[in-house]
Order: sequence, then C-alpha cells, then structure tokens
Amino acid sequence: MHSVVCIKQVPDSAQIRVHPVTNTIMRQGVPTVINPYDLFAIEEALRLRDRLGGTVTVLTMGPPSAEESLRKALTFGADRAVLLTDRFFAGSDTLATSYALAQALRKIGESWGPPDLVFTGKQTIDGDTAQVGPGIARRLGLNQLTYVAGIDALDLGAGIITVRRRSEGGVQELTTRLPALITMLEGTNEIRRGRVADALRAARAEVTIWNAAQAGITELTLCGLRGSPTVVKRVFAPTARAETAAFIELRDQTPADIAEALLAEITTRLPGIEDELLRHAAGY
Amino acid sequence: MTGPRIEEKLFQNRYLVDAGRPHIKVRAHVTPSAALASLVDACPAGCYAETDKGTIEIVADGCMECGTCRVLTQHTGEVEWDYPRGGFGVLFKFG
Amino acid sequence: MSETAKPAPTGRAGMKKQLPDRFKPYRHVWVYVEVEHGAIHPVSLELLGEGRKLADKLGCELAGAIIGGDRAALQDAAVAAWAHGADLVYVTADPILEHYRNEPYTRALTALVETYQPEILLLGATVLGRDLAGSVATTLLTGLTADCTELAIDEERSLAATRPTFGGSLLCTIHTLNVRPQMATIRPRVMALPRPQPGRVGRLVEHPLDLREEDIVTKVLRFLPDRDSGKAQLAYADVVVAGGVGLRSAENLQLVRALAEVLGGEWGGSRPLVQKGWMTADRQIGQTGKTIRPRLYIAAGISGAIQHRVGVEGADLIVAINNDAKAPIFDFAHVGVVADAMEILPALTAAFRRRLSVNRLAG
Amino acid sequence: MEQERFDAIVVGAGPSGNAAAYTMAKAGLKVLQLERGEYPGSKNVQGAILYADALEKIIPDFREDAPLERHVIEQRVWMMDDASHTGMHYRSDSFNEEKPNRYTIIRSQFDRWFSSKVREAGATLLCETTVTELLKDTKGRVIGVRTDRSGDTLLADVVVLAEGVNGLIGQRAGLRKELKPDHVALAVKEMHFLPQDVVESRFNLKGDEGVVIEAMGTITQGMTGTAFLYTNRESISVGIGCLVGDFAEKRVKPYVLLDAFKNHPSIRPLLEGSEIREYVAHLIPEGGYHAIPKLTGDGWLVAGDAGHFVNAVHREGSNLAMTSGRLAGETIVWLKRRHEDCTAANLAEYDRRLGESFVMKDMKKYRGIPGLLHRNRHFLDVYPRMISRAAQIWFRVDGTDKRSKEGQILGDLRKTRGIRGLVGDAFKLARAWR
Repeated sequence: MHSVVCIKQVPDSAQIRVHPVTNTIMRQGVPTVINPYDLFAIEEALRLRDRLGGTVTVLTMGPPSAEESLRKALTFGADRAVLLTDRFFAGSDTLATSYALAQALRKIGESWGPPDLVFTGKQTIDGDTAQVGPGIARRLGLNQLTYVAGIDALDLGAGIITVRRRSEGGVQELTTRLPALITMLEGTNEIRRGRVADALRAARAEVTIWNAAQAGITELTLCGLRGSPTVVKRVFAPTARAETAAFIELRDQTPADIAEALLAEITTRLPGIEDELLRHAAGY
Repeated sequence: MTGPRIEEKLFQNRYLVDAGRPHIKVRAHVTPSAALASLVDACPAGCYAETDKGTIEIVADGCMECGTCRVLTQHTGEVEWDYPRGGFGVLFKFG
Repeated sequence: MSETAKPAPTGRAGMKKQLPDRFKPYRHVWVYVEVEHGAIHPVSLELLGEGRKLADKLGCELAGAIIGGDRAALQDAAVAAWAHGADLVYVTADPILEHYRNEPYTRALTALVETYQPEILLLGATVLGRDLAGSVATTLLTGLTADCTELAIDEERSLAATRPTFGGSLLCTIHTLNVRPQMATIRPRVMALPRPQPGRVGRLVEHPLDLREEDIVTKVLRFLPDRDSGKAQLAYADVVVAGGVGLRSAENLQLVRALAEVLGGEWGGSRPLVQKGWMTADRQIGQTGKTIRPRLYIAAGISGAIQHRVGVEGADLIVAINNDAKAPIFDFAHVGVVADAMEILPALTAAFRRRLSVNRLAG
Repeated sequence: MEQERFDAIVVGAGPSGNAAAYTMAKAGLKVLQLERGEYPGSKNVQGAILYADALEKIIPDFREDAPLERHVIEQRVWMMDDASHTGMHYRSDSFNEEKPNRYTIIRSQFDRWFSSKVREAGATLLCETTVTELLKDTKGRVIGVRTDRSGDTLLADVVVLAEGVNGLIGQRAGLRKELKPDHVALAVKEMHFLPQDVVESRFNLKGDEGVVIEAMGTITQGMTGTAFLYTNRESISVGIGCLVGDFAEKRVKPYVLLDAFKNHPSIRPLLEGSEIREYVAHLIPEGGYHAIPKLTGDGWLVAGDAGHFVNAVHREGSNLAMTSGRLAGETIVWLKRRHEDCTAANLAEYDRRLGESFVMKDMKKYRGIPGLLHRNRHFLDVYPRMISRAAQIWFRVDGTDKRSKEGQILGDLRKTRGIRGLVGDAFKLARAWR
C-alpha cells in the first residue's frame, strides 16, 4: 500500500505579532513548524502502514528551507520525502497550489507506485482555506473524504475504504473506492515520537528535490501568480476592541435582582437569543 | 496567586506543552519545607503557588526548565525534576 | 526587518481587470442554501441577507441554489429563501441527493452554475459548505476565498472579500481576477440574520441532475447525530458557560453545568481546572484548549489571563462574573458583574428557567 | 545486525557541544550529536556576547556567514544606587577593526548556524531527543547513552557531556553532585525590540557598532548578583541575575527584580517604547574553580557549563565553553589518531590541555572571589551608596570649599566602613583578585 501525505511548513501563527504602533507583521524570530493539522494526517498514514505494510511518502511545496519539515516528518517514520520548490510557484493561491501538487503526485506515482491514499491536513493555520485537498482530489479523480474522524475498514484487495467523517450536526459513516483523498479532523490521533532508528535514518536520508520541470509541471501559466485567480489586495491588523466591560449596577442588590438585570442585559444585546434558547429548551 | 503580570510575560514565549505529562512534580506533603515554600517567589515563571490548604502545588506549563527549584529543594526531595520529552516544553525564539 | 503591512498589492493585484468575453454574461448573486436532514442551516439565511445587499449594490438579482433529496424540505427552503430576500431559486431535487456526498452535490451545483452563470456564489463555511466549495471551485477553475468575515463590492463591480489570516492575528482583502463566478465561503454567525418578510414569493426554476446512483462510488451507510454523542461540542456550541478557580471547588462546577443546561449550551473551564483535576482536558477553553465562537459566553470566577482571552475573543457577547474588580477578564468582557459567582450562577439559572418557561406557555 | 557504534556521542548542541562535535567531525571521526530542543538553541539562553578569539580557533572564517548582531566598541561598567550610576565607559575606535574581537549575538539563531556547520562537517545530529542516562559496562566504563526515544540505545567509544549547567545526566550517573544554591545564579532576561535607527541613536552608534553595559549595586536589592544590557541589531537584551540561594533567602521574585532594574532612571530611557518579545530564565555557574566537578573518566568527559566553566568576574562563559569543547574534541582526535582507547587515564590529557589554557588559569585566578562576594554582601550594597554620595559631594557646586568636601567624603567613608573595615575590604579584594 502506498500513502502520500501532503504537508506544509508554516510560520507558528501563535507567534505572529502585529506591532501595536507600526501595525507591521513582525516575522523576525518567528519559527516555522509543520502545519499542526498535517500531523494528524501523518500519524494516520503511519498507522495504516504499521497495520497493512507498504510505504509512506511525504510531499511538500515550498521554499528550500521547507526541507526541515520533511526531515521532521521522516523522523516520525515516513519512508521518503519529496520537496517541490521552484520560483514559478511563488504567490500560488489554492487553485495553483492544487495543480502543482496534483502533478507532483502523478510523478510520485510513476516513481514509487500510484498512491492508494493521499492525505492532507484539514486546513493550514496560515491559509485556513481547506481547499487544497478538494482541489487535488478533483484534479486526480480521487474520491474525496474530508473531516475524517476515523478509518474503520480498509480492504486493499477490493480497493474499498470505510470511514466516519464529520458532517453537519453529526457524523456520517460512508464507504468508497480507492484511490481516495482524506483530510483528517484534528484530535483524531496523536503524532508519535520517532524511534531511534527513524531519527537516525531521517538525519541521514536524501530528500528528493524537484523543480517544476522535474515534477512534470509543464503548464507554467497554471502556476504561481499567473495561475492564481485570487490575489491578496490588502493585509491589515484587526482593530482591537478597546473599551472595557459595562458593569451591572450592584448598589445593595440581591443576587436575584442582579440576575434579572443581567438577563435583561443579555437579551437586549443578543436580540434573537431568546427564541433560539426556546428552540433549544423545547428540544427542537 | 502569581498575579496577572507573570502571565503577560509568559504569553510572549513559545511553548509546546506535553499535555498530561508534566515534567516536574511536587511530592505529596502536608506542610511544605521552607525551601519548597520559597519557590513561590524564587521560580522565575511563577509556576509554584500555595493552595488554600497550605500545601505548594505546581503548574509546569510556563516552566523555562532553569532548574532553580531542583537546586533549592535538593535536601528535601520534595520536587521530582526532569527534562520534558524531546521537543516539548519551552522553545526559545531568541534565548 | 519587519515586513510592513501597508496595502502593498502583490504584482498582478494592481493590474487593471479585463474580464474575458466568455464571463461577460455572468450576472446575479447566488447563495447556496444548505438543507440537511430536512432543516435549513441558519448561515444560509444570513448569507441571503448579505447577498441581498450585494445584489442591490450591483443592481442585479439574488438567487438561492437549493440541492437535496427531500422534495418537501426543498419546498420549505424555497419559501424561506424568498422570505429572506431571494428573487428566485434554482432547485435540483433527486433521491441520489438524499445524504450529502461530495461527488453528486459537486455535479449538481456545477451544472447549475454553468447553465445559469452567476457572477458571485456564496456558501456557508460549514463542514458541508467547505467540502463542496473546494471541489466546485476547482471544477470551474475559479477563485474561492474561504471563511470571509466581510464582503463588499468595489468600484469595478468586483467582490472584495476580507478574511482572517495567520490564525486571525491579521486580516486580508482578496479579489478574484478575470474569472467567474467569484466564490466565497462565510463563517456562520458573522453576517446578521435578516428580518424575514413572510409571504414574499419569488420565481422557482427546477433543474435535473444527470447522474445515476450506479455511477456514484461513495455510499453513505449511517448518520449519527451530535445530540447522541456525549462528547463536548464546545467548538460548535452557540452558548458556553465556563468556570474558573474562583469557584473554589470541583463540586461548584455543577452550578456552571446547571446554567449551561437551562440555556441548552455547553459547559467548560479554564486551564487551572484541568491541572486541579476538576475537569477533563476536552472541556478546557483557551490557548492550549478549545477556541470557541459562541453567541453567548458566560465566564464565572475566571480571572481572564491572556491565554484564556485568545480562546474566547470570538464570542459575540462575553459576560464576566468575578468578585475581583481588577480581574483582567473585565478588560475584554462586554458585560461585567463584580460579585461572587457562586451566588450569581444559581440566581441566573433560576431567572432564565422562569423566563423560558413563561415564554413557552405564552408562545 | 551488530549495533552501530560511533567514535563519539556529544550530548547537547550549545557552544561547547557544537565546538567538540565540529572539531571531531572535521577530523573525520564518526560523531553523533543529541539535542533535546526542537532545534539547536531552542533551549539555550545567554546575555549574549560572542568572543571571536575562541570561535576563530574552530571556524576561522565564521564572520562570512555567522548571524552576528553588533560588534562591541564600547564597554560600560556601572556601580548603581537607587537613582544613579557611577561608571567607567571605555569606547575605542580601535574596536572598529577588520576582525572585531567581541560581538553581541542572539543564541537561538547563532546556535542554529553553528549546528549547520557541524552537520556540514559530517556529524549526525538528532534533535528533539533527550538523553535519559549513560550506559556503563560491567567495569563501570561509559559505553553509550539511552534516550527518551523508544528503540535501541546508542553506543560510542566516548561520550562528551556538553549538557549545560544543570548537568542532570552526569548527576544521575553519579559523576557529579547537585549544584549548591550559592554556586549558581539565576538570571532572567527579556528581549526588547526597537527599530534599528532608534537603537543606534540612543547609544550613539552607526552601522553594526554595539554597546554592552554590566551593572552592579543596589539594583540586586542586597543579593549577590549583576545586571546587563546588550545592544543587538534591532533589539536590546536586558537581564539581571543573583545567586539562587539569595533569591530563596530574600524571597524576591526574579521578574519583580528585573522590572525594578528596567525602571531604574538610568535604564528606563534606553528601553523607552520597546516591544518585549520574550522573557527567559537560565542558571549560570558562579561557584568558580572550587565548584568544578570531575571532568574526565572511563569513556566520558565534560565540557562547557556542565563543567562549571564560567569566569563570573569578567562575565565570560561562551568562550570557556567553546574552548573546553574544542580541547575535548582535540583530545579525542589525538587519542584516535594514536589508536588509544578513551580510558580515564588517557582522557587526563584533556585535563592537562585545560590546565595550560586560559580556561583553568582564569578559573584558578578568581577562585576566591565567589566566596568573598557572598560573605561580604556589603560590597554590592554599602559601597555603591558610598560612591554615589561621594560623587554627589564632589560634583555638586554649592559654595563649600573643596578641602571641606574632601573632609566630608573621607568622614562619610570612615563613618560607613571605618578605617579597619576599608583596609580589610581592600586586603580581602586584593588577595582574592591576585
């Protein structure tokens, strides 16, 4: 069985600070990490390999420094790593990104066998769009399984996979054919710590580095800025809310009086809340 | 309590908390030794606090792994000190 | 050096927009009306309200796209869509579309778009909406901006979609150049719910789904609604009541649970409660716990350190009860009560129980 | 398959660990380095000043690509009381030399660069890997380490313990005792970011010239310790440290001490309008020569802070760390070249080389100072106030004649310390300084 996990190296967004005075993004000293959502995808792929055998390839598209994240993925136990890096990819939006990754996945298929499963993280913490997974699935004709909470059954022979995925208001249990694309819901598993042997192998492993041509990407007009229908016009900091709380008057009020005043304050500030609560209360 | 100021300072730092596996533990005790009690002030991250029962408890999330508490309580053995698992704990951006 | 965030449009953004001829006929604003298990998702009504404003600014019509299997539910959805401002609705009803599956729904929505050619298509950033939007946008090879918090029409009549980036610490405004429809998903409870005009009627256009069940590989076996699963749904709850060390003991957490129950919401707590073993980590709200975006968040006995603040700032209304007037929570709460949470919580629970039972009798 | 064996395992990727690993890898040895942090530097803290001389002996052309903040052209040493500082400023254009002697650096960025050089030299580095214990054979010789990663242990002819001031692994293996509260200082530090031109205008600097300030006096509130303020390219490192024992005895919160120092009238204007982006804490070995643990044994040796190599009087540590790391590496290479085994007897060569270097000479020279300062707290309390009062009398022009001013100053000295006290202090200081 061959699984490919697409990961992304992102700035640790918790550390992104906007300078309060100059409103600038301060990147100096902001470390990069593997997109946290991707860790659930890596772990799920490794668990399947532990159970059913085969190999796990990790693919990322980014600057040369993204190799660091690939080495970390190898340390968890992935078998091989591919870095897709080329100045043509600069400025790619999700549509251009899914094109490049889909082409690279085809090349990976030719090199190490077509993938039975392609994993991506649910979304990235810097882009947050959750569109690259569906984009890849659509381009490679993979059956799309997003927000997967767990893989219940995988029959390689018959090429059938059964999963539970989050859907509106509940969990759907569904089955489909391989090859499929899976985005993992956060919290479904916990990334493992690589064994000593994994860590040693990762430290010495050769990372396969492809530019656009080597990845079989010939349509350069579909990459980077030119291949991106969406473009960022302006980046700015949200205006922080300054004023402090409006305090409920207490002057020798009993808790019951305070509660009534508070209830009134809540219902005036949230007009529709009352009938919503009614619907809840009535078990709607 | 340590007061809000230390939390403002620690908020700037970068941590990868090893949820469920605190790397420093305070052994059960009824009355803390002077050394253990002094940690409420000596710990630079304000991890130690006195409970309403007079014992000392630790919340190791903001710990910077300096070792002060281990050094101060070496004769009483009240603190079990260890490094966090590899890659966890405080991650200095500048240091 | 730090990268300045002044409006520096990247290369092509400054370029004048020339719309290829094949997209010139694309007109009108569409909202995907999400109907699942027989109910309209409230975000669709919010988007109809927003869509109405965009359509009025563009001087064009607002349409609802409704896809599903249960004809009666779709009819109700059409009525609701008209009542919330839609001039017409496109309906694709087919038993295949009974349960949401990516492939048939993508096929249905793509067909509607290619046939009736909207210039703007809005979807709710729900689990369904995000799954569908990604594959539809890729099929149409068009631009899609996700999780928008603000929509506007710029002077060149194109959609300016603003969304958070870098985990919400920054906002960015995105345009779709030279391709239609301009697609965007919007998070629930970001846009205001419009006041419905009951009895408002609009046009209805039926469109068939040319797909056979045998062609579809994915089959839905079962659906397990959330109400049965006991797991804390803090991240999706509309009302959250949380307790902090100000409650002084684990037992007093049941005051928090009681209020949450009356309000039909979820309960949780701040980080120290997990350390003290008063509650499990999945109930923890804050930087290292859950980030919540409820309409109403009641914090009882929580000091409100910054690590907690970042997890709750998205709430519409934050009510803080703490006996320390200087507690940092009062710096970001909307409504504050400087009193002992242990007294206020039961009183508030009783007050809401009275108010809700009275309304139910009258309602 | 027989388990893989390394010539050397280096525990830790700070200055001493990197120096040792680089030296050995450059000489073609099979080196494995283990770092518990996410990347080299993520667990390391320092003021931080880089001493070019120590690094030149390891990587002569480091200036080409090492991340350096500013080269130091002005040293300020301040004696502070509550409202003033009296001090010596030495600024010389000679420091604007082709190969500057001292730089301010940011440790997480510098250690990461140094580690990339170590890997280029051929060493294998495993990060996010915490060494839990030393492995010993039946004869008690160290043959490798166990880590917190599951799977097999790691074997080598020698283990270089460059694990930092806490020396946990050495303690667990019974090679050293726990640090004494009076032999180690707790330093807390913040990184204050300011636009580059503001830093340069406030300290009258151009290009990448830098100023470093070392301060003592009432700012440590009666505890034995010092404070510092170093200029980086677009940030200022400001910190203060006192003996751990003093913090516990005086019950002063380290971050309260730091905030008080930052609000001192001589310091506050230098930090005006800055944005704090990190608050860190670390222990500094201050016990001096007498606190140095056993440095070598069968299959192991110690380098850097783990060996207590810090010259507290001159505030020097990273040069001793790099030098001891280099000497450790060179000793092992020397033994390998002679096909000698890394026994305790053979590794004594490391002790000998340390003894010949400035490392041990300086440590010996100041072996009396730590005890002296600790026993004579007044050096950091009474004298700063006395000096400040003397300066007030001397510099205020108030119509009093100069002879009476001198009388007042001497009277004050006599009143505060008395002749015997003054002579005794001078004698003690001289003897400890020799």
